[in-house]
Amino acid sequence: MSRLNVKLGDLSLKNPVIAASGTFGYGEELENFFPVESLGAVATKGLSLKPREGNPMPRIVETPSGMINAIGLQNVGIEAFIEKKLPYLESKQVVVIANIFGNTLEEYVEIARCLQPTSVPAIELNISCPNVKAGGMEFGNDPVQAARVTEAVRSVFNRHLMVKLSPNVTSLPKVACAVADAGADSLSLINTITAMAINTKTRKPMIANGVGGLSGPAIRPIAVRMVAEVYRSVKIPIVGIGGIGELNDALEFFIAGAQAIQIGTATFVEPNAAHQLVKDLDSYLKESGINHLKELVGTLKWPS
Amino acid sequence: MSRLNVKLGDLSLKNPVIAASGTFGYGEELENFFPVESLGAVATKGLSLKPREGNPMPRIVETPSGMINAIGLQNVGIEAFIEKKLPYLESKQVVVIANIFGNTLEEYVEIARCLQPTSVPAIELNISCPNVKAGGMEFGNDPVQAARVTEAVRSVFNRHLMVKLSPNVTSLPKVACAVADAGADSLSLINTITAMAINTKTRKPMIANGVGGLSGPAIRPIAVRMVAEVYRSVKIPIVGIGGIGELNDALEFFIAGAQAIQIGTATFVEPNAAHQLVKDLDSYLKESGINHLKELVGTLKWPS
Amino acid sequence: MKDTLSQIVYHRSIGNDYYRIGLKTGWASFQPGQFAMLQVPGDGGVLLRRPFSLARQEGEVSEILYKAVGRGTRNLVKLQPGVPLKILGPLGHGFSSSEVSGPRVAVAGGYGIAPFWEWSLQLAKLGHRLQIFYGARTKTDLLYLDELRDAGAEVQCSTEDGSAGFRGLVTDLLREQFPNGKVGRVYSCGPWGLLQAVGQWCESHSIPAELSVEEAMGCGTGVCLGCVVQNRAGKYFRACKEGPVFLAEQLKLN
Amino acid sequence: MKDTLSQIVYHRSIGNDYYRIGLKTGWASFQPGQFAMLQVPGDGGVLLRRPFSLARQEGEVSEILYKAVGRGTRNLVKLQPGVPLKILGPLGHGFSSSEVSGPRVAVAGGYGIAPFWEWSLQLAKLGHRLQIFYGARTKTDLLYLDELRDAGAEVQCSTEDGSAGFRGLVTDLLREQFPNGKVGRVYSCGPWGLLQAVGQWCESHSIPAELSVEEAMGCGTGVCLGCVVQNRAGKYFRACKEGPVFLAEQLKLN
Ligand SMILES: Cc1cc2nc3c(=O)[nH]c(=O)nc-3n(C[C@H](O)[C@H](O)[C@H](O)COP(=O)(O)OP(=O)(O)OC[C@H]3O[C@@H](n4cnc5c(N)ncnc54)[C@H](O)[C@@H]3O)c2cc1C
Ligand SMILES: Cc1cc2nc3c(=O)[nH]c(=O)nc-3n(C[C@H](O)[C@H](O)[C@H](O)COP(=O)(O)OP(=O)(O)OC[C@H]3O[C@@H](n4cnc5c(N)ncnc54)[C@H](O)[C@@H]3O)c2cc1C
Ligand SMILES: Cc1cc2nc3c(=O)[nH]c(=O)nc-3n(C[C@H](O)[C@H](O)[C@H](O)COP(=O)(O)O)c2cc1C
Ligand SMILES: Cc1cc2nc3c(=O)[nH]c(=O)nc-3n(C[C@H](O)[C@H](O)[C@H](O)COP(=O)(O)O)c2cc1C
Ligand code: FES
Ligand code: FES
Repeated sequence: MSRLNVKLGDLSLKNPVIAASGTFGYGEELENFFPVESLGAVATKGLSLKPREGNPMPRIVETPSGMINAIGLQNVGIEAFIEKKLPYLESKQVVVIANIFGNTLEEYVEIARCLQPTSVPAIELNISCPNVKAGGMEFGNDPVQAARVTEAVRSVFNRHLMVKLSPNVTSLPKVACAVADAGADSLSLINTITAMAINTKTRKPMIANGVGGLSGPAIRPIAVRMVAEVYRSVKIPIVGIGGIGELNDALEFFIAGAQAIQIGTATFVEPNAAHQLVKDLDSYLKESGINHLKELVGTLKWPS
Repeated sequence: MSRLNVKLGDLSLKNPVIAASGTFGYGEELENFFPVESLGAVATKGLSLKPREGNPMPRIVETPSGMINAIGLQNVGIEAFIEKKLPYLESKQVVVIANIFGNTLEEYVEIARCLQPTSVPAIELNISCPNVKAGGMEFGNDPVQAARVTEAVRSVFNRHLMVKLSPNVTSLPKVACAVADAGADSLSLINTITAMAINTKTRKPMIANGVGGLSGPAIRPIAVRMVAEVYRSVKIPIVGIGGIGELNDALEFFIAGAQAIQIGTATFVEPNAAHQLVKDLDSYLKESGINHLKELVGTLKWPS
Repeated sequence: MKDTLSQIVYHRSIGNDYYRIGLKTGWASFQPGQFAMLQVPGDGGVLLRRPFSLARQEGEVSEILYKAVGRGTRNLVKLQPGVPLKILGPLGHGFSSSEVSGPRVAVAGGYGIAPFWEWSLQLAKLGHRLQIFYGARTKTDLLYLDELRDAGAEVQCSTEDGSAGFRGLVTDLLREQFPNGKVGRVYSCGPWGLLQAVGQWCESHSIPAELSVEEAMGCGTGVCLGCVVQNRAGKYFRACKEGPVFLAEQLKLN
Repeated sequence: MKDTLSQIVYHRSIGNDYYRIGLKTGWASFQPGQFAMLQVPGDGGVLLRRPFSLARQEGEVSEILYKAVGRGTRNLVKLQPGVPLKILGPLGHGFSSSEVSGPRVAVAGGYGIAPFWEWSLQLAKLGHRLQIFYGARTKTDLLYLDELRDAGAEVQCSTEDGSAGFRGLVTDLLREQFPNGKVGRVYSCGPWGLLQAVGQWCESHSIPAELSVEEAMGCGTGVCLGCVVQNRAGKYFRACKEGPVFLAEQLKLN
């Protein structure tokens, strides 16, 4: 499957299919379905400095062709991750992308510092999670703040730095450029879109947190647009995310300019989705006589 | 059905159900299905100073639980509207909301000036259409610009001025406040979300224009969130729009803070949708022992 | 035009992904070339209805001939008789019933044959015989052959691979049959390439032609402006309202 | 745990919006209390699978007892035998097979009876008899009565309106029957209010209790963290993975 390998700057992936953060646990949960090392990489659940219990229930609700979640970044914390979760992933020799999240710039830096001495080849900087009160979102919504945190993490982590962008902004290209200039090696987009559903009987939000993040096929057209826009404005590699479930969805993102993609919500519906996509992509390229995936990337024909 | 009447500032509607701009023609097309005067109001297709032919085909494409359109504001122009289309609506005695759109601030003002001497009781200022190259979107994405155009139109049109907001912004409350301060009587939200779908065989966008606007149930959770947010930050009435098809959808918007709602894409699927909703709303209030719709508005219980 | 909660009366595969579906609409009749917006199952987030030509009205039952091509139609295939489905129609303008001097010729491609079943019957009732030129990729894509003959039409077929009838394009067959263009009126339904070729040939022989176009449709009722076609002056018309049948001279054919 | 493209073998209404559906999963067996994530039709943009307790395994066929309550289940009702459906399971942890001294008692509410059919059978094979206390709103909400008796269980019912059995809450019936709490172990499945009451009663009599909780589920496989329940220290556990059956002492019951 050499036609599928990808180089995101200095990060080599055997294929472009990555399990999205928060939708694949720490990589152990789905081992019954397929070998985790068949994926290009695994992005871990968002990791914070201290363990977090996350938000109260209910945390998820289905919406038309999508779902809203406000898990609130429940995670074991960076220390327990490195001690207890990382060894499994290391034993499988799969590329690990540590998705990290801080309440403050200092926390981001601290977590990155903890990761520097480990084997983890890449950090995905989550500056875009809408489900926590402090931090996160504010960084992602402002180019200046986004650049600041990127730069700070850059200075303490010397391997691949991927920055995950928030779609809840007027101009994603602006944030993308700022982050690229601040030293990001790649960009992943999009995170979930802030959304709300209301229980009309109780008049309460369907999610205890009030608002949450919309994911799934419903947001795909928005994500594809954003990837296409960002592709035109930055030079660093893009990882496309948002409602990808099957081959054709992924192809849209590659054509729009993504060099790799992440599978999130689809894994909930089809535990095998990411694995199946690797196989389908390979067959597609073969049958279409395309020598390498990169021939597809960014081939979108914009209207003149 | 007196439990359904609504006062948006000085604009009285017999019920809160409005046909959304661009999804109900000029009010004549669906007369086979129900009497147009059974609706609270009809928002016309976006009107420009000169007639516009709109964008080349294809103009629409279905996406999961939604659709993207880039009609490009094909319309007869303000003059022909007043001469040829308005008389029909006047004869039906339905409240007409003229949705207007300009390439420049001067054009907006000019159109509003044309409407001032007519019977049209309300303008809906479309500062949020993503489907034209100049104008539109830029106004909607910047609080300062949005306020400028609102103020300018305000000064030449002395009846109800509704401003329709673009969802493609980092902070809708900011734009909402600016527009309210500039003299808007009410706000309608949301317009479509900029989106793209790609034909993976031809590698061209599915829509000739490249990008278009996403509408339908897919965007409802985003629209509900935005209405709830804006409701907390402005005092003027809100008209909720986005993926409303049936009773429960509409209730979500009322609870989030909308005093009236608009039905768009749902009319494509069920020509009778808006009319049916009026009936269902009335039965709902009756059966729930709610004396008047306004008892519902803004009753959302935010988490503490 | 009305929206009817109909029931599937029959639903038959006729091979090669083609299906005949009968719906109890209770409609009295329709003008061939008119179409309907049919609800299809909502799997995968399918939202909009799908447009299909009306092929036949027999008593209370309307027939549609469709090909399973995408998400909506492929899920439609699974529905069995008895299932209720909403159908909005008859919509748009069909072929005209104007007086014609000379042979009435239909040119159809693929499932574009659908409207010509009812059209053959209606013309036969008025004492006219429709001469149908019917092109398809291969033999198994030729549909309704018995029905058309029973309806009194004269059918000549062509296939691209020569597996039935004339080998080649149906427009070549047409040219061969009417070298001098002595035709009263042409009705055509099929892919855009076919309509273009038919329109141009008719224009070169000054034959009045009516072309039924196929465009993506949001509403079918004229409110979305998603289905437009351009005339020669660059002005847009709605396929669902002013069409789907247009006079060839109204359309920009290139 | 695996994902199976099964087929509907039977699908029967048993009144009052309750249905029994049999799916050819080919699974060997399951532990009662375990569940499955079932694909339902996608109308209206339904995306996620739905969790249902497994009620019975007979040969290759797994049975689910469900109530049509929302978009997914109401569309599920329309599917007929032969239709393929994906089913992911058996998932989670069921009731434990630990040694018990004293009567084994099940307390079920509504469709929470489902796991106790298979549980009665499995216990009967081991020579144990399950004593089931079964509460529902009204007579027609009492399900599987014959099946449970045939499986060797002893069933006592209560209804809120007194239309069958004891009038009142099933926990009142339970209290009445075991005034001194002389019970070996309690297994319970039903609405949260029931589980709370059962858990508290058991605690007050020091009876070990296993409660099967019902939470909204995104994945069923432990990766989304959408289905958590809190223990007494405020720590969250996944209903789909560590549960859905938990020891009462592990759960925050108020
Ligand atoms: C006036 C008219 C008459 C038609 N008559 C027939 C007929 O008699 N028999 C038949 O088999 N087909 C007919 N078609 C084409 C039919 O509408 C499409 O094949 C069908 O919509 C495909 O739906 P899908 O969900 O399977 O495909 P998808 O590709 O999943 O559909 C996605 C979207 O694109 C639209 N779309 C896809 N293909 C077409 C197409 N060829 N034309 C218009 N819209 C399309 C769909 O309506 C839907 O909105 C007709 C189309 C029009 C406009
Ligand atoms: C472990 C477990 C076992 C269950 N066993 C059974 C059973 O044996 N028989 C039975 O009839 N029902 C059972 N349920 C409840 C069943 O999952 C819901 O009734 C069903 O998901 C409703 O789907 P819907 O599309 O009809 O409703 P909708 O309200 O349209 O569903 C919307 C979303 O909410 C979720 N949801 C809605 N109601 C519930 C609920 N009560 N519990 C969990 N999620 C819900 C759905 O899964 C879906 O994601 C069980 C639930 C769990 C968690
Ligand atoms: C339940 C859930 C939890 C998530 N947790 C995280 C997280 O911890 N960190 C993060 O960066 N993104 C998180 N995401 C966002 C996804 O990684 C992804 O960006 C988003 O869901 C869009 O992709 P999708 O439509 O394929 O799901 C989460 C998404 C879901 C649905
Ligand atoms: C085909 C189409 C055309 C539209 N044209 C206009 C327009 O001319 N002016 C405008 O303000 N909004 C226009 N809109 C936006 C709708 O009025 C509405 O804001 C949007 O579709 C969201 O609502 P919905 O999800 O109910 O469709 C259009 C929407 C569609 C689908
Ligand atoms: S399909 Fe909507 S105007 Fe023709
Ligand atoms: S349902 Fe996803 S973790 Fe339990």
